[in-house]
Amino acid sequence: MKTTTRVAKVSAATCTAFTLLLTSCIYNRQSAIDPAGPQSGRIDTLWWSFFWLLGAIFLIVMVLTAMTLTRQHRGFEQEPLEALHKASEKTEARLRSVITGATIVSIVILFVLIVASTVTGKANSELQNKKNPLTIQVTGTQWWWQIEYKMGDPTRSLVTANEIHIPVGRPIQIRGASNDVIHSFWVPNLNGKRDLIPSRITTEWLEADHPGAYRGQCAEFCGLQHAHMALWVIAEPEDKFNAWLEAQLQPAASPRTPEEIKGEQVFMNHACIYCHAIEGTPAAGQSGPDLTHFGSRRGIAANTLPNTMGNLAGWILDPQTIKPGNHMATIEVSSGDLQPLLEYLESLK
Amino acid sequence: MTDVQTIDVGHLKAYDISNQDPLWWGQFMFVFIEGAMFAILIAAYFYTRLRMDVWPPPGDQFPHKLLPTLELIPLILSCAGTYWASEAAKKNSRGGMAGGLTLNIALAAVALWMRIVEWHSLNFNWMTDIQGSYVWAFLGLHTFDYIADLAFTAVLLLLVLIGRCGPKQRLGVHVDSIVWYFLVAIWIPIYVVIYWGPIIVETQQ
Amino acid sequence: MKLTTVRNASGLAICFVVIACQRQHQDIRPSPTQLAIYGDAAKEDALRPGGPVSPQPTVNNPYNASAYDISEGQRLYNWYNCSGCHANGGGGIGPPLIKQHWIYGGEPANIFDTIVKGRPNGMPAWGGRIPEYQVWEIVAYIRSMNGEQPRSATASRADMIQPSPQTLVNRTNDQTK
Amino acid sequence: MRASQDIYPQSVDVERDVEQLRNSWRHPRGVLGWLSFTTHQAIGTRYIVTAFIMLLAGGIEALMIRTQLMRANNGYLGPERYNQIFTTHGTTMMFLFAVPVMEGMAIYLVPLMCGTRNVAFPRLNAFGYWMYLFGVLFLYWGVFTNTAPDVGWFAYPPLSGPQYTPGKSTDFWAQMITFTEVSALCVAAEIIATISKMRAPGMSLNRMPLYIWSILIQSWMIIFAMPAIVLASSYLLSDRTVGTHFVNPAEGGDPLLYQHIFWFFGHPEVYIIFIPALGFVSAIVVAHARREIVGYTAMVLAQIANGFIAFGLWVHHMFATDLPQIGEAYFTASSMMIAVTSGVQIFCWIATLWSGRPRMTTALHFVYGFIAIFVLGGLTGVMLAAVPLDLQAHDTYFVVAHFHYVLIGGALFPLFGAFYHWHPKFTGRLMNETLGRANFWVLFAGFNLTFFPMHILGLKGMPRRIYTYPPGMGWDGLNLLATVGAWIIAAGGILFIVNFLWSRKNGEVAGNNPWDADSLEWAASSPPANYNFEYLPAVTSRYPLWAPREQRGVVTGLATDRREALVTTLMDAEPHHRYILPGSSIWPLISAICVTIGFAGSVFNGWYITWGAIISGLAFIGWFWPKRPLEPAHD
Repeated sequence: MKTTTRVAKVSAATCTAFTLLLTSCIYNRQSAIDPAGPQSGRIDTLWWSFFWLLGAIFLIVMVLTAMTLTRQHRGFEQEPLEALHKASEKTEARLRSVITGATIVSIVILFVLIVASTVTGKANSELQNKKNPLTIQVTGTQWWWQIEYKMGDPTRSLVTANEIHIPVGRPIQIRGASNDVIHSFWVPNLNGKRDLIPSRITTEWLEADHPGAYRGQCAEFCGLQHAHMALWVIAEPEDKFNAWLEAQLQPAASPRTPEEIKGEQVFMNHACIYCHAIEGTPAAGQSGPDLTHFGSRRGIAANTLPNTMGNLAGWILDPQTIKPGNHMATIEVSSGDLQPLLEYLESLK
Repeated sequence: MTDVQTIDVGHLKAYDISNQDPLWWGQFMFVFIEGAMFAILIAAYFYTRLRMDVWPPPGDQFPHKLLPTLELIPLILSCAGTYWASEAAKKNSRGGMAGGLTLNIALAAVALWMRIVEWHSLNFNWMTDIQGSYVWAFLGLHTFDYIADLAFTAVLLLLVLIGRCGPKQRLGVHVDSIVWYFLVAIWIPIYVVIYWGPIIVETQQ
Repeated sequence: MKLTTVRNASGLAICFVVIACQRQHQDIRPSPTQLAIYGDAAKEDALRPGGPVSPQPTVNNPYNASAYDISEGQRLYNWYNCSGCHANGGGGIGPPLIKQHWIYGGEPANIFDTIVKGRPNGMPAWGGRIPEYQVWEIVAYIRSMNGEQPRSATASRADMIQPSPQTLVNRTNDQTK
Repeated sequence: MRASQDIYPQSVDVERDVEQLRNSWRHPRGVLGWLSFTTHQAIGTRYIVTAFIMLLAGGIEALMIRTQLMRANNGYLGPERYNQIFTTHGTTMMFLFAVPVMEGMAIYLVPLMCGTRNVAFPRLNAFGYWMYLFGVLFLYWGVFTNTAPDVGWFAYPPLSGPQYTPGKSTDFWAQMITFTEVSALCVAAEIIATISKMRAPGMSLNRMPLYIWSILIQSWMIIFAMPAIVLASSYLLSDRTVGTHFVNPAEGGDPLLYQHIFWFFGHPEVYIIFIPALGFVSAIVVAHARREIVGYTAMVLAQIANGFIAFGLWVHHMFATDLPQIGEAYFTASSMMIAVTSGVQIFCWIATLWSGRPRMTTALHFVYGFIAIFVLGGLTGVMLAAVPLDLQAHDTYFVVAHFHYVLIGGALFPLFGAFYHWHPKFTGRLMNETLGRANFWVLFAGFNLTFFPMHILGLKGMPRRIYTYPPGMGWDGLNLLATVGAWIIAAGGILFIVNFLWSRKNGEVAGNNPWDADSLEWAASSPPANYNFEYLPAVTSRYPLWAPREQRGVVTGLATDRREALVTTLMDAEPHHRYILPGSSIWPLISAICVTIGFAGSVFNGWYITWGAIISGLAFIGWFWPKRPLEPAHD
């Protein structure tokens, strides 16, 4: 059995490395200056205006500072000792008026910047007045994201994890909550961050204006695995989103092959069920991510690894090496049980 | 010959029992520090209260108000003793200092005794709920300072009584008075917050 | 004199060092089969409800006095819904866990056995379902409810939505007074 | 240095007075004697040396962090160790290096620049140092026993609370704060008293050197900011040890309240660190540009305004917590306002350099480096004040870059400059200028190489405080660059140490005033005698050593057979009365040990507070117990 573990570990590690290499191209979309929505677009504009304006100020100050070096020894040497420490009244007065002028200019510039920033902030908050919003509750948990789609109809509410699908062009209200410590929801391509604070509900509005997959990551230090708490926001056209939603609202797919049937039994007979829920089966644990449509998700362990069977094997057998300190129990799965379990889980599309 | 100007200070006093002494400034800083701390704590109390729907939290009795109110009398009167002692310190009157300090300590001890008796009637402690935490933080911090200053005053009284009381000790009596005035003065808003606060800002479901 | 001071000081320092190490140790990568003792942890313990408990072969909880594991135990206690029957130690459907008299023994090995094998009248057997290291963590937490763990390793209170057992105890005492 | 009779009035017996001063200010001998020093030079030096050791420790931690982040999925430090290291790095740099080193410099320089013999409360000064030292030992005791704090240097609950961080590490952290705040408050109180009441006759407020102004403002800020951290750390500690609910959301406590209180301290803390550094810059600019400062009044007013505004912008650390918009607008405005008051000072320095005759010493190199780095850091600060930009940049490497630009550029560069500037005063020898310039350029290059890429990393979405990151995020190259830069900074640090050690033996011997500087400390010998001046100076202008000879003055008539100084009035510094300073004493150390027992013990058991208070009370009584014979009132 020990050998199995080792083999699984090695294969998992190899798989991980290889897949990470292959999928590295999809990781590029986590940038504050690559906007994919009106919110982040306005922030991006604001950023570049600040950048050019303040950059120019920086250059001017640097040039002036450098010029103080080249102005040395210009005729002062001949002046008597007392005069060395003091410029003439005229120079003094001229310098004072320059300082006053520079101060006034900087006040004006800062005033403009305050206005620009307030206007941007206001424009970004306008989204909440747009019609037909979709409300998604994001609950931060050490160290993964619980996602709940709050529909008007309670029977059509949906719980998933670490992956948000949104329709393009529709305003999304993110309701932020936390189960334990403070986390921060941040998908830079769509909008700035919002802390998820226990005992409070915080809100953020966002909208995607073209389809794509945008990566986000917890941005408030939340303990050991703060680094491995990522999520994907997948923006899709309305029809594609609706299809996804309908699929997700279904209970879990029943196992079909004998392997999958055995896998389901393995799942039900292990500690898995105390933490994970699979809709339509007795598994109803609430402390871990909902696995009803696990097979359809992009990543495992809050997107620490891409969702492949090899990665999943490594994760189940030894979660503490992949993500040290996380709350997934290290359980014993015998070599005969592992493959059916993997097949079952991956069949939950 | 020298062309340097000289300022001769030989004729000046070597001690000045007044607010010109650096030691007085040092004590004044202490008052600022403590004052700032209590101010922030009071602000935090009301911040917390504004977040709660029900105040005081369910299960907490309203604190009794009779004893704490009576406690104010010896407390405020004890300032008279402090004042007497600090004026006597300026005039170098040993009897005045002894009398003033004794009065101060006696009245302060009475007030302290009343306060400790009152504690036993509180039906919550710092672990009970958030109000308990705040009330006990106020009581704990203030009483700690109070006892510390009382002990310091007692030492000063001892020094006065055994006659080891030079100008430095008299200065001590004088600057000790500002701390005492401060401790009494800061107790009044704390008293209002912890004994009347739950009533003033009460909300019941 | 100086030497004594140095000796005392270093003794004290070592003492503190040891305390600090022990409390703080985090074993975040336990192996599932780290402890191959369950099954015979309390072999001689016949199921004798209410009966006298014979002295046990001492089986030390590996997570005794470890702050990290006690808090893990607290988390698991809720995750595995022990609180569903035992509440926060005060008892409900199941017997209370904060108490003097234990039906099946209050030593770590007894509690471990109770969790692993289950007991009549509703206590399910968790053996084979949850890993042993987690059972020991839960044992450590249950012991801490009874003040059987060093105070310095025990959380003063929980950050849970429910009030902590300590708070409950205080509240009850105050009200009876 | 022997006092020469001819510069003093003939009415005084210089030989006799100097002899008596030497006797009355002599340090006691032996180990016990060494532990009871109370002169400000000794205590200041201890502060500075301890703080530089802490800089070294914090620097090593920084290198470990950078080494871990060198490449994606690096396995050099695991998450537990990494979290401990970055927390210890932040805590060390903020609490155990930056504030204490500024205090140490102030303790050394303020009495000299004010023209007096010691700080107002020499024994309190020693007590403050011992508390600081025990705070250092306390935290590092934790670090070396695997009890290092691991919740970040601002320890937000509930993560730092009893449930999510079990064990003693956070208690160690919170109690270490208590040590340093006691120390900082002691220093602040005595510095304010010294500056307010013990300035040289004639040094009215409008003649105070700008460095003295900056330290005065900093000390007042400590007085008002530190009580907030007293509360914040007590909240955390009492929640963790005795079960209070201050930050427990389940019982009505509020984790955000902790953030408010922490940042009400934490933001001023940044200014507490860098306002004295601005004072260094002013002193260096005046001395090395050989020019009176342009816009003295504007500088003073700007610094005072800085001090006030610093208390009104703490919420810009909390923009992401979904606060009401109206508050956000206010905090944006006040955060940007501080750019104006800081800008005024930059303009004044540039104007002074412009119209002066800068002598390109190492100290001035560091000032130029400071201007370049600090202006950039200030401008990114303006960006962060804008709420929408902050929501993107908050808690990313952009912020890491920003505050290292402000703190290293704004405080560490001036500090190095100040060290090169005052080293001859401290030790009597100049530091090597060639090595100094190499030191500057290596540091400057390494600094920018390390921290400039972090701006880009932040914009590319790298959050701070992650112990690793996956490959392919586009972060790898920049992180490697930053790591290389960090090692270059380390090389710069080694150059500094080499220069310091080399100069101790081989540095050029400096006279009293090697830079021909303006302020009073340069009138004392190098290194200064324990009593600083044979006769306290009297001043008639803002730049006393540049004043014509006939305008200089000295104070006579102070007793020399005991430690005596002059108290002057607050505004105009008129002589008021003489003030007897206490001598050496072991009691500060004993008291500090007793207080430490109480503080350290209470982490494990609350009763230590009571026992610690009792033994500390006894120690304080011993401290204040009058010595025989009682000092006479008049003589």
